[in-house]
Amino acid sequence: MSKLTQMDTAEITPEMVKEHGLSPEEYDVIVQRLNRAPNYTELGIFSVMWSEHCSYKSSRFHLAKLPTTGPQVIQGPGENAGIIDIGDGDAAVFKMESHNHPSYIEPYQGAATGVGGIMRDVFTMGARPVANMNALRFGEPDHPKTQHLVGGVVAGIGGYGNCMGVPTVGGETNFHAGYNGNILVNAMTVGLVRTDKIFLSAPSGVGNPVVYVGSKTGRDGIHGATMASAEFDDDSDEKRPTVQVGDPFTEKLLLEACLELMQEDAIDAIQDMGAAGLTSSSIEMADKGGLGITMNLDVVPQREQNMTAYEMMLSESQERMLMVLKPGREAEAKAIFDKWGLDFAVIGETTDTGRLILDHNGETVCDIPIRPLADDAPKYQRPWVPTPDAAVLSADQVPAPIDIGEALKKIIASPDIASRRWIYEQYDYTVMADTVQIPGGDAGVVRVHGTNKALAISTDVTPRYCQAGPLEGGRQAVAEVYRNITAVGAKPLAITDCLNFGNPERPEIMGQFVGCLEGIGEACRILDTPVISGNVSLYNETNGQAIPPTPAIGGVGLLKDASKMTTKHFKAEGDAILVIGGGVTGHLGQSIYLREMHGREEGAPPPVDLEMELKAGNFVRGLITEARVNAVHDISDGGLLVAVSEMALGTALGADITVDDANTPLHALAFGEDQARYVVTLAPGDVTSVTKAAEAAGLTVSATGTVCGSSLTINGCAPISIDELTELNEDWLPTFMGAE
Amino acid sequence: MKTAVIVFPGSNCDRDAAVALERATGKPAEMVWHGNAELPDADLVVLPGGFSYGDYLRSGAMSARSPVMEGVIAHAKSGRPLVGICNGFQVLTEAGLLPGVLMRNADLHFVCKTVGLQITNNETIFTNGYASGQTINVPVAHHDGNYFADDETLDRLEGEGRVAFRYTDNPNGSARDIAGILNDEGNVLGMMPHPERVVDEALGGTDGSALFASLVEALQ
Amino acid sequence: MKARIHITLKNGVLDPQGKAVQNALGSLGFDGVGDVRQGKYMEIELSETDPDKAEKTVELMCQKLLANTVIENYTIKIGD
Amino acid sequence: MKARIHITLKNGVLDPQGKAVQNALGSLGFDGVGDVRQGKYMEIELSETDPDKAEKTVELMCQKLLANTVIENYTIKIGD
Ligand SMILES: Nc1ncnc2c1ncn2[C@@H]1O[C@H](COP(=O)(O)OP(=O)(O)O)[C@@H](O)[C@H]1O
Ligand SMILES: [Mg+2]
Repeated sequence: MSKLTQMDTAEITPEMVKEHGLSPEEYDVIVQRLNRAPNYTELGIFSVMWSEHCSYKSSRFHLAKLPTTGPQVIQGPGENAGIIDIGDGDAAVFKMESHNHPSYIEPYQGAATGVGGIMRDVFTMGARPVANMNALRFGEPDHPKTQHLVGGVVAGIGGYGNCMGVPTVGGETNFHAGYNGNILVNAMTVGLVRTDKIFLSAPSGVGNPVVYVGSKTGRDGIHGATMASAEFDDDSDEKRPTVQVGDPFTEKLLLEACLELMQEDAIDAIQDMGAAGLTSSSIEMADKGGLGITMNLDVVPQREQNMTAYEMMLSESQERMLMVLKPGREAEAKAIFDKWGLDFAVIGETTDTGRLILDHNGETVCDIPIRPLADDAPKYQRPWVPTPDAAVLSADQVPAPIDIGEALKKIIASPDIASRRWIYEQYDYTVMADTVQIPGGDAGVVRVHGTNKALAISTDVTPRYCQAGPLEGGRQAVAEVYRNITAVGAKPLAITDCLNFGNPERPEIMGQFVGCLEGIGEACRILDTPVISGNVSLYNETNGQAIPPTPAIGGVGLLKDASKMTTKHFKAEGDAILVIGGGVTGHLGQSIYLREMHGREEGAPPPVDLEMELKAGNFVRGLITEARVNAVHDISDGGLLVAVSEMALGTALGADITVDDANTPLHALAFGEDQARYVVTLAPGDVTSVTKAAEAAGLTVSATGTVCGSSLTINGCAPISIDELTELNEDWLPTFMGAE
Repeated sequence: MKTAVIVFPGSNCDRDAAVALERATGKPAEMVWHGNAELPDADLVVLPGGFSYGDYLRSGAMSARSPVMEGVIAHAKSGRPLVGICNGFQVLTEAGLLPGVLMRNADLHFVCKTVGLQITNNETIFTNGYASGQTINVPVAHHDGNYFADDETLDRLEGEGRVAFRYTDNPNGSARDIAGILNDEGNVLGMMPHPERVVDEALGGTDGSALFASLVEALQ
Repeated sequence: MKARIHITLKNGVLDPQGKAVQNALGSLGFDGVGDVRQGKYMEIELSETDPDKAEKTVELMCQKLLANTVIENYTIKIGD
Repeated sequence: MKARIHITLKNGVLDPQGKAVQNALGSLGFDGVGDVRQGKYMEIELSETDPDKAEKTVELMCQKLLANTVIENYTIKIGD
């Protein structure tokens, strides 16, 4: 008998409790609820269920304040993914999730399994995944690990998503020293389902078979901390926890098999095995149904020999699902999984005991009530201090460049602004033959198969804003998603979030969390984009150095008529240019200009006027719907001049623009990051009427111009060659990755 | 005109191919499971793109040995048209229906983008809807698209007019810019680019339509 | 009984992975790196206990599936 | 001088390729096929003539580039 098995009966020591990440107080609660000491397997089960990841113990209190409802919401937070109504009996299912730590340890597999995990969350609900997105944060380019991590993460995301045949249609990528020791890999999946074919995770019947399908269970990713400090015996190498390796081929089979079975009326409840695999899937299902569950671990499909109950329950092997079938449907279900070459095993049944009972090798190795594991998990209202307000930086505190063209060239080739082509060309973005807007635009757009409507998807957050002012930063993240979806002509419907922060036990980090969440909630309320799913990733720190607060927002919008969709590129010589939206102050605090030109990260972030965002968005979307504009792009990182450049890049067209504002220095007008603005192009004959309508709607037209020539001119400054800007913008990333 | 699309475990462009075929023929394509020992009667068979068997071992290797391939080979030997797109092309080379192999892309990265394709030979049942020398724009999306064969084979392919398409800007290191080839009878085509993804203006082009139209024409 | 199989590219067959590794080693500062060839190595557990029979079976496996004999060579070792 | 390198997955690490090959061998009618593990095999030509030095260099190559030491083991043979 190996030592680990012996540990099953060994007495629980304070060290074991600590190694499992439980506080002595939490352990006392366990003993109280059980009326006895747990055994080792039970301790493991409590520890994963009560981990931050599964229990949201630090965040739950604050998450409860987010708006999660609306007429468009079919399913809010609490299921594997959220669901919104997109009309005609169709629904969109989506969620975003982090895989930060695994991706830092092993970038390819970490990112790949992150993508695999989020896709499972979506197809568990009966939806076919139709689009993937990814939000990535890496350390500074010069950091010795960055290049390797970028290469591995991108290859891993592509490796998994491409094999699954789901197009990756967009994302975001930042580089900052704040992520040197802790990169962020957030993956989002959007799926489509008919509203009458949605599957949930709450079983309804007692005595129904509990079925395990998918890959076999191995010793993958078992609670690193625990295993590392367990004593190892002679076959210790075999028992060491291992990095989870993704098998997208098996997941593709699992997807098809599940969707095939879902055509029948055989499934009572279904739940994917994500973090804490068999433990959390079985407990969450039982808890949601108010039931109990018994399982015989002897029949769990196993990849390795002599696995203990502890190991099976805590394994994070990928590509597995747990289902509760309706009684008597086993043979039918098995036939489908056999056809797809996947393991299928009836491993237990639902009960009315309210307990999780596990048998292994003829013994009961776990017998605990489910309530305390799930619902009664500890909740903390961690102390927090608000982030001190940063002083607003005025334009005259930021030196002007010697030459505006040279400044633009430097910014357009800077790591955060440079083209992401090198990344997205490693992702299959055209598979499924419904991608109507490929990566590189404001939002990825995929058609609802067989219809003329489409979903627009964007992920955004500006961590430097969140760092300087969490409240504004939270608002801005939602506002930018809203703008990006609007810019392609779609109506934003709902969002998912992936809240990446440092250690919540530090009051200043908790303050960032609370501030960002307040901003997000407020923005979602005003912009009518409820939060329907999400994920919290805390403890993103290395050596006490926390990442910048990074609440990534993923939004989905509906384009009722895909043929009306707009893109950001200039279309025709002679088109007029208007900048429409909120007023302009030339806000340079926390701007890309300030950072790239002066190496300064200072000041307050630009204020976000959510009512203005709403007005501007509705107005611009109206113009698109009425087909009155030819190109649309929102203004974000880098300000007006970067936005106009991006509309010209890769086209043979330039622009001549004028900003009529004598009180603000030109570099602040060119590079200021004032919010709520869009650049549109339109027929010259429409300028007067659109300007009037904009003003009547309470909006400002802050700049005008013409699409012309092959260079860019602002307020009569020296023309800047578009070809040169394109080359600079395209070259940075391939050159950086070149020596990979 | 009856068409069939073979579905291997891990195929993921099977639906895309079926949609394009239905658009061209007006009739739904029959989806055929790889485990079927027999092929239904079809005028045209398509091996779709994807990652059959995860591209494990060698892309296309395991699919080339599946039960349905006997029927596919018989179909080809009978002189009826057979098209392998992307992973389907890899299966055709692994099955010995087309010469050469598709190696890992020269820069080792997966590549997804729209590339220029020159119609090298428009006197085939697959390409006669195009003009000779015409350049069309078609997306590629693959990891193993780097066509390799020995010089003798390449000379023969070129000499016999069996290079159907060439890249105008080689994305993967393929020998002599080869993007698609024919067997010696001219009824089997393998190509890495995805014509089925460009049969709809909303998706940025219809340059793939003429390929399907050519086949409909030839089979009429 | 365990079979160990080496599958290597035939001479003259392009090896993009080997080439890329060679270049990457160069840019990492390793000098004097010549040709790099990348192949596959497989270990297969067999229930067969007769080494000769095992070898014959594995030979067949190589021909039927494991190697693409147009471009690859293989060698088989049987043992434990 | 030639270096021969075997790179294999560590024990317990999932090997999707090996698993797929194992299944495929089964469907091709080969009986008694147990675990299949797939690894890499590389041959590198080195201008170095001192075997000890060569070994040290290749060791470094494995750590820096050739193997993913989080999930892979490697062995090196130097010779001709
Ligand atoms: N990791 C990524 N994967 C796929 N596409 C990406 C990724 N990062 C950025 N992109 C794409 O590059 C373009 C520019 O990104 P970004 O500057 O974040 O856009 P925006 O300012 O409109 O939010 C977008 O089309 C985006 O989808
Ligand atoms: Mg945008």
